[in-house]
Amino acid sequence: MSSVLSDIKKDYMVSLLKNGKREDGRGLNDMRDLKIDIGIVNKAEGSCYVQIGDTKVIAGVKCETGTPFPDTPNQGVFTTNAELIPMASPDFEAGPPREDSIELARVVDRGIRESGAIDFEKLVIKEGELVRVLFVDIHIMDYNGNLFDAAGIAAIAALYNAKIPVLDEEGNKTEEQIPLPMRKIPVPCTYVKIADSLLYDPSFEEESVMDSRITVTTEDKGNIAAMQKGDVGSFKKEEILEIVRRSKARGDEIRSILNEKFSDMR
Amino acid sequence: MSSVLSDIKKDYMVSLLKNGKREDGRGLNDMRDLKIDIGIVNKAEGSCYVQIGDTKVIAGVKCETGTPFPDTPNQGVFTTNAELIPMASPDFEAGPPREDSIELARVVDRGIRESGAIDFEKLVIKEGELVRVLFVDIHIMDYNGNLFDAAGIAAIAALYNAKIPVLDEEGNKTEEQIPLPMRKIPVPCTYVKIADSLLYDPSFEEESVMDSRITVTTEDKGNIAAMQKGDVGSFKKEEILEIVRRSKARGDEIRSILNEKFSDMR
Amino acid sequence: MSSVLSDIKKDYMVSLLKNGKREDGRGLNDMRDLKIDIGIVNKAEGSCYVQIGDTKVIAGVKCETGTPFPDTPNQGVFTTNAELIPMASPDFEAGPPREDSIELARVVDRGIRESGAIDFEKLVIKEGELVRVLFVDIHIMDYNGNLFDAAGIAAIAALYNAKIPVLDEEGNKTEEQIPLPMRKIPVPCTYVKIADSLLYDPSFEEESVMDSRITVTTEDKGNIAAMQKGDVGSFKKEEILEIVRRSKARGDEIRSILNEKFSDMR
Amino acid sequence: MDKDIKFFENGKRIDGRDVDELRNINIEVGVFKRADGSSYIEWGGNKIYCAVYGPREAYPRFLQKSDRAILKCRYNMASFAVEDRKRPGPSRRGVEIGKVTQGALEPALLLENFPKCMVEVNIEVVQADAGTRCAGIAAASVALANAGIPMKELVPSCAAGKVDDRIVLDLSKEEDNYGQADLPLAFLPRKNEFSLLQMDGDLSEEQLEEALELGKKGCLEVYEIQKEALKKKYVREDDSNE
Amino acid sequence: MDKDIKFFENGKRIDGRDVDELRNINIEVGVFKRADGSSYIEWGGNKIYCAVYGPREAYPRFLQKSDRAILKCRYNMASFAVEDRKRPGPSRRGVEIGKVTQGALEPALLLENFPKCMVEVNIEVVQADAGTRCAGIAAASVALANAGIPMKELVPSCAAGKVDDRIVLDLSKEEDNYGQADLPLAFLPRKNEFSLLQMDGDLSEEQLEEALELGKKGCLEVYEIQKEALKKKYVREDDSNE
Amino acid sequence: MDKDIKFFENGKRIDGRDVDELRNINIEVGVFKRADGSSYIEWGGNKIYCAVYGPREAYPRFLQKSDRAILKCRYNMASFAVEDRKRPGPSRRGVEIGKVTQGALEPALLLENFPKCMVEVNIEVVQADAGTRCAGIAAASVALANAGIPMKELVPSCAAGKVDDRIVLDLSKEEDNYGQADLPLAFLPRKNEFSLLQMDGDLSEEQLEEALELGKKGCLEVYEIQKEALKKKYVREDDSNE
Repeated sequence: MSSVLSDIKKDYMVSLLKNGKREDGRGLNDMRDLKIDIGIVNKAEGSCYVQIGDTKVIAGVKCETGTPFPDTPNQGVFTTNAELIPMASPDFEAGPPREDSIELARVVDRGIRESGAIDFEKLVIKEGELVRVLFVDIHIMDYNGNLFDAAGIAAIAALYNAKIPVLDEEGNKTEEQIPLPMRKIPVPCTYVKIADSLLYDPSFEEESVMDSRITVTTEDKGNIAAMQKGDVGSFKKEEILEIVRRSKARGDEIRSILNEKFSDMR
Repeated sequence: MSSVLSDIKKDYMVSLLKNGKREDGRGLNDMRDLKIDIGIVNKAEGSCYVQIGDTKVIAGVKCETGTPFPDTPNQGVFTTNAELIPMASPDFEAGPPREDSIELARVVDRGIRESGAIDFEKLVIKEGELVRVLFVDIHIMDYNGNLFDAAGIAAIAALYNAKIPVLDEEGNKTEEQIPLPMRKIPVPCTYVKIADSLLYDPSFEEESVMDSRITVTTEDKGNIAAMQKGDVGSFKKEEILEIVRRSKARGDEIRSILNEKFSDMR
Repeated sequence: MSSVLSDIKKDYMVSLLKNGKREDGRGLNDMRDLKIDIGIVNKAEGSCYVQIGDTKVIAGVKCETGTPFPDTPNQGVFTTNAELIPMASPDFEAGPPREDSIELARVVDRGIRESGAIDFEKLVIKEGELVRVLFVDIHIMDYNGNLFDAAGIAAIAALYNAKIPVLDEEGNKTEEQIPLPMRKIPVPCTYVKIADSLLYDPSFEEESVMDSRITVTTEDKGNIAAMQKGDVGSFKKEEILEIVRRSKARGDEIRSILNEKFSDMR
Repeated sequence: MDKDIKFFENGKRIDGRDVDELRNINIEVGVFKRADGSSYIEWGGNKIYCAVYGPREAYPRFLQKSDRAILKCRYNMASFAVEDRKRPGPSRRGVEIGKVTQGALEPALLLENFPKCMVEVNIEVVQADAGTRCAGIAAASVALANAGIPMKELVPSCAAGKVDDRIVLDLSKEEDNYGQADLPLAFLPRKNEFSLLQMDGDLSEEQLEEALELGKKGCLEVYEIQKEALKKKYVREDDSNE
Repeated sequence: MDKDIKFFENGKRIDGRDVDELRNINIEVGVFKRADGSSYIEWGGNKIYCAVYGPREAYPRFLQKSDRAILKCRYNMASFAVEDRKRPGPSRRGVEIGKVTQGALEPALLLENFPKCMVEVNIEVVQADAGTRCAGIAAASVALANAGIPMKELVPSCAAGKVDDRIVLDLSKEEDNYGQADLPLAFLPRKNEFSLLQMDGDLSEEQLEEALELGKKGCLEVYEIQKEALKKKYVREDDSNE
Repeated sequence: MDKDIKFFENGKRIDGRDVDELRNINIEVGVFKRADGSSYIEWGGNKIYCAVYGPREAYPRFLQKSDRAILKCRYNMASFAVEDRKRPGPSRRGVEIGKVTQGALEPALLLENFPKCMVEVNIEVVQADAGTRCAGIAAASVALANAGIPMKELVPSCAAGKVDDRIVLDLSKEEDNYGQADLPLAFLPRKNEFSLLQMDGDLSEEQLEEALELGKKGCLEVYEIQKEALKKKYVREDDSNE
């Protein structure tokens, strides 16, 4: 966007924000409509479609077997990949992953990994030799802001959806299937700052004029499992703590939606 | 080429075609001079140089051993690769294979694979564990139209030329050599359409103004093993069937040339 | 540099050279200050920082185990890599190794390999199955001319500095460490020709106007282990032989500096 | 690659279809906000999204054509769309399908209206179940219409094939894997010509003729479904505008 | 990922530090000739070089911004900087660190002075020992000053963390590997805001507050070291100019 | 890397040659239609094609030089050119050979006649049998002449080497693999200077001098073969023009 247009748009948004309003009519701490469809891809071990407003993502889980990393012989392997495919935005190009998709994948990955959501020790088939290798692949289909939350929710739900084959003693697949050893539901909440206002669940328009962005991933007990200040800008300590408080509350709400869906699944 | 020049050239060609003539004096169903030199690279297991008019390609076969694909444990592995090297045209760039060379390799590959030309089961050394891995590499040396036919003929002739070492019981190479287990001679025939005329073996100039292109690969019994409509344009059903009929006749002619060369070889 | 400026600079240098002088006051056969710091990276098996004037490079050695190449089952594996990182010059770009860094790595590699500096047979753990795999990685930190000599000296010193773990019978690492089986100290000496003058240890400025460049690597007995004429230009036979003679003398001097440092190390 | 499979029982195919019967097809139009046009197709077990961007200035510039827009088609399969995980990123197969997809769609478009521009078609296979290229072309043509790209006609697409020596329409996964021939087609209904034609397997001339006829019939059915999907979209929009 | 490690003895950490104590830090300014600005930092066992180029015309051109310079940050780790050899070349981890480094430094720079230009920061980790991104940011800020890039203030950086349920400053390698949380921070002293904030592990809200406070204290100490390094450089230069 | 090989018998080498004898060399000129100049060389068991394009505008543009054309040399080996299949595509070895090939040819060319242009040399090794870089340079020089690139002189090239402590000309595959030194050379006959000089192995100063002399003699023989090939081409063309 040319900087002149961008300035005009920002001025407009700031004047709205002074009255506690957002362009699309939401309150500062409101989320757009959240839609979660679990299990939409039956070729995947687990899958989930998430829509936040007009942002649409799909996450799929595949499970293979392989060797563990030498420094963690008693843990399964977990890999998160995000594709900002050209479908989702006129600005995304095909080709090797760019820095944006790498950051997205790594932030989602850390939220799941650091919260202890997966019991990696239960993914070991033979210690030091053979473990389950989990892949979470996230496809961004329509990019209209707040990819971090959409991708993070889709990823954890796809993991909870996943069924993997029980292996016999030689490590061969049997017909029987079990869910993944999941323990927690980490939920990322993203806020942006525009002229001292903190906005939850930023739209594409809001992201294009934001001063700064932060994502806080909380887990079931309300503790923080991961944080990431993104892009430019900076935050006061008080702002960070305020965002953390809001993220805990918002995280709890989304967690109960997910929990309900997970129990429906069984 | 600028579109103005291209239009003028096309008009000229079309006016010739109305009288059943081509720029280089050939009839519509005529092939340029075909030259086939088998066994020109003695470091390769098999090789063939093919010249169609001024188009020149070389195909080489190498054979290694490796593991079969999990879903075809009782079949050898076969890979076709084509390099449109910068040598062949001022428009070819070095680097990763572009879409043109990928299409070329895949069309040649399908013609050979789908015709059953190779008895893949005879390439198994130990089922599910060790098989022969065949590589056909095609180098385009001078690009003057009709790569598909030149590459396809060179590839099948290089395979018939190939000698691979007999393996002993431990899978080690012995001095003895045997030919590959070849069963059929698929031959691709390429036609282009320019203003409702169907031209066999298009030259570079003809390809640059063509409306559409099609390659039909037939096998010894006259059945079709593979087809590919290339680039833009479209064909009527009747045109397709007419091209298939001509390709069968043309394919038989080239097959008998090849058969003669193959028997000379022995 | 624009060619006009380049011409003016070259004229100036040539006029200095007629009086046997160089821009920085050195004699034609003088080296800039040479600084060698061995063992600066304790995470590496061996390391060395080399400074020649303002040119600064760091070489590090890492050692793994792996399978030997099929054609040399009784030899360890040795790989040299050079990174002309963007840090070192405004003209170096990040990304895949460019031809300059490939040439640099290969010339350093050949000097070490061909001089017999390393007793590769002593790097075999189990013939044909398991050998030591040595990596020398060279980082160019500040590029001010004569990378070949700086990189070559850093690489050989890092190899002499390296300690690798003794392996037990199963091939597992023990606590005990031994130096690499080093036998010789190859030293590269680089000369450039500017208007018939031969200059040792070219500066960046001198390289930017040179007519031609040559690197001669000699070993302990004074024999030549590797040579490389670089970039454009050409040399008379007499010039080559003169450079070889000077390189032997210069190589001996640097070898004795290195030898002293190596004995300090023990 | 015949296996010991019984492809027909009481004249019906494994999944209960007649030889000339398509699988269930459903197309939604305008499913994305950012894209200029988009669609979603479910075709048997295939689930495929398509987004169209353009016409906009072609980039990089050396691709620009002075007399018309270029058409770029990208076909991508999600790593989780198939049984065995596919490595993310471009594959040789995907590159070729992108190329023939372009060849199938371009004859129906009026690209000469937009010199120096490009139109981009992105096809994303989220679940694959045989026939993804045909389903992708059918979806893409609808998405191009949704993007308002001027066109002579829609491009329906579907495959014919041969199993157990019989010509059938729209191969299922099992028929594709173990059958005798696959013939993916795209058809221009007004021009009465085929703009996609690939084939591998084993067909006699007569079988080819039969397969082309059957494929054409299938394409014409897909054509109705495409038109219906667009009608539903625009009628619904008209309704909501009232 | 707690191991059976005793992180504290007599109130001191494994390496003898207090909970609020930084490791030894030494910064040298102007260590390279070609670069427009440069620095070298030793921070505990970390050895990191930084070179800055610019402002110069941004390339490739489509990156240019009409109202300010762009900042490109490249973080690279030498293959021999760590125990197990790192494959040379860019890694996903390095790409992300480059990105957050840019986000940490940019708020302090007056990039609007140089439209269409770029400033490049190259961080090269020669030896790694926990906390390389913070050490790199601290060194880069000094190198930017050395290059004469106009700035509002220097950007100090350091990590806080949690081990054995206690909040500590500047994690060592062992504390990083086996501790409970890592919180790399960069702080803008005049603006009183954090420009780098990442975290992984497990922190309660109260622990976060404590860690932010402790991290801020650490950053302010690093800030003094940065200023001292620049002072030493320029005082020395002034001396030698007399 | 000496093996237990007998390199000489009755004063002759393994393949029957004298120490100062080249293998059979045959050069054909103008073998391709698309290229501006081309050649094919058989040298012992080597089979190498060369195509030259240019001068034409250098692309991408940042490569252009305002005072002369740039010379790009690409050396590629077919995957089937050697005993063990080579992976298709560029290799580190090929990149280096391309670079020294450029250095060997450029001194003989009048590139200053074509500012902002490029001349491209493509060398394709179809069968390799020791000495491919020298054979490639010799062929490329002839192809450059065939393309009408203005030049001061042709560039002949050949290797000297050391086996069994003796200096020999034009190493065979076996001599190259198990010999003591390899010295690929290119020589500018009029300027009397070497424009390619690489060496690896073990040579004393005296052996180097002997090898340079022998290599020069070999290059001068190659020079005659190059001139003969061009003469044959143009005389033949003149004949056919009558």
